[in-house]
Amino acid sequence: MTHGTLSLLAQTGFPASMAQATLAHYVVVSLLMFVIGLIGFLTRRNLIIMFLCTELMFQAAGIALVAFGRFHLDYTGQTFVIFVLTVAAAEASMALALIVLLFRRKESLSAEDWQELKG
Amino acid sequence: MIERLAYLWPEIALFIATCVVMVMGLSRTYATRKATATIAALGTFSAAVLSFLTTPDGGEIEAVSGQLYLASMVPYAKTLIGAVATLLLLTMAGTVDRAEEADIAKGVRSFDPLRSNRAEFYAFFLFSITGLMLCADADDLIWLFLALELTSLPTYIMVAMSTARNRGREAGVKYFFLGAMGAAVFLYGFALIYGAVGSTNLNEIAVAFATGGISSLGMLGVLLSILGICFKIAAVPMHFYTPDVYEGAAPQVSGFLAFVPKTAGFLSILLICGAVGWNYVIPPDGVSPLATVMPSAEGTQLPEVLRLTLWVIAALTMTVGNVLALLQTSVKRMLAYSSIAHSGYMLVGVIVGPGIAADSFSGNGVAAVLFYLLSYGVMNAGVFAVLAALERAPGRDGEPREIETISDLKGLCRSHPMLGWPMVICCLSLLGLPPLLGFFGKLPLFTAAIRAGEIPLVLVLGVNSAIAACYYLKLAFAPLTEVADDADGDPIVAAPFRTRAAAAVISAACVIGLALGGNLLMQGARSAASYTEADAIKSRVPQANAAPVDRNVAAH
Amino acid sequence: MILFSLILIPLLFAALLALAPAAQARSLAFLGMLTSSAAAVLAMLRFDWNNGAVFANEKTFPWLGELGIQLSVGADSVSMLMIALTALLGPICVVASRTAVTERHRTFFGWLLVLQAAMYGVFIARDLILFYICFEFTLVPMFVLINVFGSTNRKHASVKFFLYTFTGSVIALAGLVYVAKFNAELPVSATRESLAAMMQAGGTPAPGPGVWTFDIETLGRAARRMSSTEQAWVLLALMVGFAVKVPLFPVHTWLPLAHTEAPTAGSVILAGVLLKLGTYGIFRFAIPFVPAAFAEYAPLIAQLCIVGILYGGLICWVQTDVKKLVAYSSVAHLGFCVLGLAATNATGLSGSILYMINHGLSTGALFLCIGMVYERYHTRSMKELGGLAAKMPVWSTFMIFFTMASVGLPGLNGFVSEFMCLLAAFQASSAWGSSTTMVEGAMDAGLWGSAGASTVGATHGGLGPWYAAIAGIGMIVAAMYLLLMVGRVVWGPLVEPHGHGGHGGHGGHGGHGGHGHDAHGAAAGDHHDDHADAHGPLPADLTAREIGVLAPLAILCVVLGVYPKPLLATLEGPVNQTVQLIDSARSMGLQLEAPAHTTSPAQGGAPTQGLAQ
Amino acid sequence: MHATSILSTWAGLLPAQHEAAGAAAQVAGAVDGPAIAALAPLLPLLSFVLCGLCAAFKVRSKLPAWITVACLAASFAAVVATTLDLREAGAGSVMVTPLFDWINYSWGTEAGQHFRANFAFHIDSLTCLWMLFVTGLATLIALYASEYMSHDVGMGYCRFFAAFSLFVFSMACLVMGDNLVLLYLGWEGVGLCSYLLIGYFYKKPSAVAAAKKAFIVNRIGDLFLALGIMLCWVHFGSVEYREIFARVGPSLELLREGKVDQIPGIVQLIPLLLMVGAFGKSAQLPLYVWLPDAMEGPTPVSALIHAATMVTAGVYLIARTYPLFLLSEYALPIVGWVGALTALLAATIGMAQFDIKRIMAYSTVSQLGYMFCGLAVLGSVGAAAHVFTHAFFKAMLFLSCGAVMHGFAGQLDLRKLSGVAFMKGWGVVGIAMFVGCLNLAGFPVITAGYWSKDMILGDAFATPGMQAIGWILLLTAGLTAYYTFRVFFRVFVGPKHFEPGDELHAHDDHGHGHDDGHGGHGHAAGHAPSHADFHPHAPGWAINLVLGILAIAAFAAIVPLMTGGDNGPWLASMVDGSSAKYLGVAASQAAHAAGHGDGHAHATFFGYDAHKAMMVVSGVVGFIGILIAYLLHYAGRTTAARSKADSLLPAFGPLATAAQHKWYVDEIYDLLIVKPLWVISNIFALIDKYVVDGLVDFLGWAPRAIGRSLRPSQGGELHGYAIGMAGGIAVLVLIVLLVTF
Repeated sequence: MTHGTLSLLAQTGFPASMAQATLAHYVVVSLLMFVIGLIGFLTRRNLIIMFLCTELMFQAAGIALVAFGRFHLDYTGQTFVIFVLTVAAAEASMALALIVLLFRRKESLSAEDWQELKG
Repeated sequence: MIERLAYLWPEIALFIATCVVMVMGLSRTYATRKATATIAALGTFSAAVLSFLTTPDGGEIEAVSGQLYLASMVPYAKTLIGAVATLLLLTMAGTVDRAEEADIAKGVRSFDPLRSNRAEFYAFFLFSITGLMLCADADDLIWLFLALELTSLPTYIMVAMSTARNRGREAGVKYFFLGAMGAAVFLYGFALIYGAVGSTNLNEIAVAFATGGISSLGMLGVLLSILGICFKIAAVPMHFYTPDVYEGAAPQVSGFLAFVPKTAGFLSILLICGAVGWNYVIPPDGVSPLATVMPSAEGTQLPEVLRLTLWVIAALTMTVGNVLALLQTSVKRMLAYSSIAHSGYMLVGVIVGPGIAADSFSGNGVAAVLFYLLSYGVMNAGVFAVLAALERAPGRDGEPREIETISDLKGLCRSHPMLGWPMVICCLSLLGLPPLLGFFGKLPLFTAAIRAGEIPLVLVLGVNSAIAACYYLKLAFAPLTEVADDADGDPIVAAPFRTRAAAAVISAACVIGLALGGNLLMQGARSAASYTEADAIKSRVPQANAAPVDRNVAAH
Repeated sequence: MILFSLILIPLLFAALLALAPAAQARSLAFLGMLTSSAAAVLAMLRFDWNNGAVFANEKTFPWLGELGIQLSVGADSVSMLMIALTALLGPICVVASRTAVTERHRTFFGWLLVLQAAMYGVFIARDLILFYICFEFTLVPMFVLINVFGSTNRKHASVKFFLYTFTGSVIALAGLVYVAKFNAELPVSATRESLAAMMQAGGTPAPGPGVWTFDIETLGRAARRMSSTEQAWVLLALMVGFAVKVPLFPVHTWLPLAHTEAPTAGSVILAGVLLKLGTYGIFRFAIPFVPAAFAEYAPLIAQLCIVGILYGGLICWVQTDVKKLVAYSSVAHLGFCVLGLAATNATGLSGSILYMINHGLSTGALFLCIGMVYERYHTRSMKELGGLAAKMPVWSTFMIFFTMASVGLPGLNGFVSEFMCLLAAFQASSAWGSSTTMVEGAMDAGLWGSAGASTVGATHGGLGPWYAAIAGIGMIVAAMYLLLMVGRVVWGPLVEPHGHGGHGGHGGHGGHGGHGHDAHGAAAGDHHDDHADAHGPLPADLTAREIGVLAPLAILCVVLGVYPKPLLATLEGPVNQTVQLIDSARSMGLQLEAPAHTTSPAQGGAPTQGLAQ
Repeated sequence: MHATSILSTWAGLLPAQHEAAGAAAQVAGAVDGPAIAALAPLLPLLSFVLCGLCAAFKVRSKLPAWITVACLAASFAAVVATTLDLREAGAGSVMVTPLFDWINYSWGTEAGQHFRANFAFHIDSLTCLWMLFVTGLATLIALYASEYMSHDVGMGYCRFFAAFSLFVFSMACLVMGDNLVLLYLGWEGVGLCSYLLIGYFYKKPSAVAAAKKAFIVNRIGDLFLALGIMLCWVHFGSVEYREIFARVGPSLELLREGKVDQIPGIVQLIPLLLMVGAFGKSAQLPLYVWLPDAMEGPTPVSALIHAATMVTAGVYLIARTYPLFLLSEYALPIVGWVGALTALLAATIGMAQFDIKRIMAYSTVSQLGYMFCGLAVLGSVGAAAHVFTHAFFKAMLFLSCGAVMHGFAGQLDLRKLSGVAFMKGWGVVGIAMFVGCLNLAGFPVITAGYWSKDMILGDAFATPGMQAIGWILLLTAGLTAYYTFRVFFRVFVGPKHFEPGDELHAHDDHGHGHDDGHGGHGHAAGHAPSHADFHPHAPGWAINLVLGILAIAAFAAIVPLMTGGDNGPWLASMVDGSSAKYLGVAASQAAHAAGHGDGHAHATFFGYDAHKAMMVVSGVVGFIGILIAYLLHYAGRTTAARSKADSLLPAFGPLATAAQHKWYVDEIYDLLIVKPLWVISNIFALIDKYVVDGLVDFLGWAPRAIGRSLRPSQGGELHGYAIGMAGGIAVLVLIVLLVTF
């Protein structure tokens, strides 16, 4: 890790000792979740799994929001999370509908089957 | 709060229309089902009128508006959204259920409410427009997030259902999944901004940035938000989906996509950049641009790191869009790439911001963006309306196909003058040829950027205009100078929807008319773009939480 | 209003023409051209030719005040002369296209009218954006004319023409906008303190320093206060745009292509007027806006001109396509024209403006002549055509006449301007005044006598005798290629393309005219079937209509060659004014180094008074 | 060094200061000339217009010829009237007849800020002298042409006379113009007419090529003339003669005081530039190559334009701007050497040619060289005299050749004609030819040509440093006599024989050029079978009349040369009364005086007075030339084709062949100038196509190439897009993080 990144973390309250779970821990977890979701999205070909990965990214943001809300002693973050969950649910319904539609056409859940449009 | 509600009348009107449309779509009577389009049009039109009528005067704006620094932008943006939406709606006629309705009319099959999509389609349209208007209204990151999602989610479905072919499905899936990823990115950015400031209220964020400076975390949040929203405006690096989606969707839906999410994206970017503020100076040598950036009274630009990022994005977006458009033979794909390029042009206005001459139209980048959104909406609607208004006569498979390549447009001015000429005019306007609207859209970007000293960017813009001329020229003159070669395929005929042609003609008329009499609109854009610096709104905003560094509080 | 009508009348007729039946297109177009030309004549009658520098018939309407754009027109004598040229060539092109255009009449004549309107617009605009609009909009009609009515390679040619010039002008626009920006940042002058009182009808402030405007007058004043670096950059931007249009070497390659492929009327307008938009732009903007920079970089521009003159000329020499030859000759000729401008003295500017007109007449007429042959033989190759004098004596007479005008034969129009441009380059050297070292390097200065020789005829400038001498070689080259063309096409044994042969020999005396019809009759079946019915076969030699097209140009060539005095007299005003701008800019080179806008109005005003006059 | 010495010598010859100043003042204070002077150029112009109308209305009679003859005669009358007016005004007076403003504009009120080159006519004695023989000869030759061109009535007849009239108009502008720009107008105008008339038989490729060559070569000279005019303007602030002469005073003063090196370099450069223009128009080295080819034109044209008038324009120019030439150290010596070398070179070529018209052409070049030498050796009177006499006898020679050509169907080869003078009806031609040859050869005492040539030779030997030129000229005089009489002895006397030329058929259709169907012409005496019906048609009354007049005039030219009023001989007084005077007078007077021992200023011919010596020497040289010609080409010649000279040819080896091929000058020019230029042009065309335009195409191609390279990124795969987006975000964020921290 570069010095720069460390100072960034220090700014966010990254502790000297790891004894307590500080804001930084939550943020790091959320970041990791986001990245895991992203990597999953990029590597998996199954449309349902890919969608779940995007949910993972959404929820990563949710964790960050809750953590920041707690940090700021403010409820806005948590409120935001409620809305994010709602939207995620709406998206999930749409995703499933879309996936069903696609499955009917090609009897496959692979994203690779859909690359007619290009150039 | 009740006066805020008054301010939301357009959205309310749209929402009512949506509900009515959804219900009427279930009617067994053909006439009632058919009326959904009219109701939808009434909805958008009345939204536009209401936006215009509810435009508050100077001081009143602050009373009713949520966010305070670009308060005047809201009514202008909503009016233009309503107007262009009405125009777009004209092109939507008959998009879905055409075959089914025909079958029902012939008595081949009976009406099945579970299978009918027509009303849903209009409803989604209206939802999306509602979301778009709400974007303009946003004064909170949560609101902004919800509005953006409300804008986008219906469009995913519209793309997928706009045609019955596999391409539409493919476009839908690409659009949806990549859109979800983009949404996750800007959502994470919002979270980081919240983390840095402790508030999701845009006003409070603006004040916090203005008083405490922008921390690295905040800057990262802003960057991620903007990058995520770049998906909506189809800017590099979030542009990849654009050509495929535009090509896969029906032309009228592509036209819709080129305006609605893009406008939502630009309004959001303007709001976020407005919160950051255009009052920073270039940091002196040796000082990291990302270290806590403080605004200053002399400052006239975005924080350097943000400016540079946007600069690069703008330049890349224009260039990538244009060079790829050069290679296309498919009209929609070409227009998709050109839509990318146009986003790049508009980003120039964002970079400039209100500029040093904020009170003049020629120097205000925000005003330029707002005016360009309007001009782009009109020209773009015209071009896609022409595409929507044409189809190949049903061939062996008995199904009309949409036209695809540029050569399908050859000789259009002779075969369908009412479609050919709008195509020519709108394309020349998109090219930026004076004295059409597109030129007067681009000129303020030019002048504002030059007044802000962004000369290199102007040169990039100029060179890109020239590159763009290459392919627009093909598109503009294929109908005019070429002769149709009837050799291949089924003949090209006008689609049986008068409103689509009407939309094309209206767009072309606007392209000329607004160029001749656009002064009022420019005036409107100028006053809409008046930017209040955060210092001035401080008194009206409860002090936001200070930077988190000061308060080393544990999460538990 | 009379000037506005110049734009409106052709547009109105174009609209009428779009609605009228195709059969009426030609006559409507002719009527439209005549009406607009009549309006131009009326404007000319109302113009005070004795005060050429005064912009007459000025009229301003508010337009896009938010962007500082007004509908503002006016014309000084330079503009009026260019308008006259346009008004002359417009109807001629319609008449000349009578038989050449066989289909899509409405497209052809409609766009021709639109083109006419745009060209008028360029010359009368007093607002930068109005100028730019018209400047750019000429591209569309010309594009259509080439693209639809051109010859085989027309698509490529038209696209190249459009993109090339469009790109150039976009960069020029950046330069012009920079000037507007500079003006807007100037302190509002004392007399304009009460801006509110100066509000115009449109609710925008009157043009002036500190106000965002595209008013040419205002911007010119402001631009001259820019620092020399700024001026240089603005000059570069403007020259990129205008040089492409002119076209100067090395940005000329669109021209031969466009000319070769364009229909006759297109070539005539292109050579006659459109190229002049570039030189007019230089005269109207590049010089008065940034005189100091122009004076500084004039040698460079002149060098490009000279390269163009020689290089273009020599390329002409090896062409086999007659039209391409004349097209390249335009590169060479316009090189002389810009050389005159680069001389930055009265002789040069007057000569250059005369050159614009003269080139329009003679080269336009040459294109007409070539078009007439093309209509008959459907080829322009010198390998397939020869000795047409035997068959087309009248045509040959005109051809030789216009060739001579183009060569610059004294007594015809080309000479006066060419001589003036060369003389201007010759005398425009600041070295004249100081010493006798006109042959610096070449010969020992001491050999040529003492210093302080009187050089009363010299002017300031960065060129000098070498420029004139080398450019003058272009006169020889011009004779080489134009006479080569005449020698092949007009003179020599009769050569006709396949399908026209068999009628080459005319026995007996005075049989020139007689056999033409037969020859044509044989050919009509092969080549003219598309329009033979509509117009009847063309006779071997020119018809009365064609003579009527060429005769006015020929007469003007003689008149302007013998009596250019009225033109020179009326040009004195604007030219001398421009020269004063350059000279005072030159003499104040040092003050210009300081950025003007950092000085207070009081300080800034004093040294720039002369510039801003 | 050598030139400087000459110049200082000249400085000593300068007239006294008051004289120079007085002359300048006199010139400056010009009076308004008579209006009738304007008729001299305008009448030919009228004739041009009328002939043009005749062409337009397809007149098929000799009307254009009569119009032309009438107008030119009237023009001649106008010139005579003007001359009389001038005479009344007194010797040395200058009159200006303004017509209208031409190039006239100003940009200030100071000197040199008003450019003025008007249509105004400068009338002094030099003008009148020139105009007299120009219009006079033109009238006569037009009369001649009316018959000569009768083949073409209804075809090119109008065209011919239109161009002919235009030529006279242009020549009048050249001679009478009151400024250098108007002179330039005439200068190029005569070039144009020359072009049109050389190319008169436009279906003959050789004629077209010759016309083009003439115009282009002349243009080279014209460029220098134009530059000279510009330099004149820059230095003097005027292009009008009287202004220039008024302002040349200070420099003349310097010259007179011997401060040669203080004369500004610019002034010295002016004549060098003007001179090249003169070389072009007067067919001097290195620009003489066009004149022999110009013989492709109809013979009257050759006579008028390419022998008598146009080609003397260079001499006129130098004479007109003589004061400027005097100021330059180098100008006159260069003129002299160029003239001398041209004279010699052309004479050597002329000796070896077989085409009689071409021989005359080279002789013209040679004689023009004489005239230039005359100017160079300060004998402007001599030069003018030679121009004057040469105009008559050379025109006559050409017309005689033309009559032969006309009568023998274009036959000009001296090997195919013999004894023409003794054929029926050819007497006048023979006599005219004889008179002309005598003049050209410089037959002593009785011929005008002898006297004028003698003046030049005398001046050459009398002028210090110029003896070498004198020797060359003397040699040339001998050669001239030889080749002149070579023509006479072969063609006009001796056994009668002829072979008609190929124009027998070509007359009717020039388009076919040479008619190959008839094969070669028979060699035996008599006629080839196909020509059995050919009878040479002897010249008619017009040709004979003109030749007769000219024959008389050629002798009569002695009169103005030798007699006159108080101011010396008439011709000398005409020259002296003009700008050609200043030093010319002084020099010739001084040269005459020099015989009495002023060794500083005057050279002598082996101790004898140069002029007197030359009378004898040149006469002897001329005799020798004629004698050799007699021996080689007449004595004992029995056939047309061969003479004794042919047997001598091998003795000269390659020299003879080289001379026959005109010393390969055309070929050398072609190789050194035309070919390389052609190659360069082709290279330029390629550069233009592939480099300049290629660069543009590259700029157009580059975006496409970038697009093509970016295209794989749009592969259509969802994951590809996702990676692109995520990667893009990651790269941007990482760059921001890493670079800026």
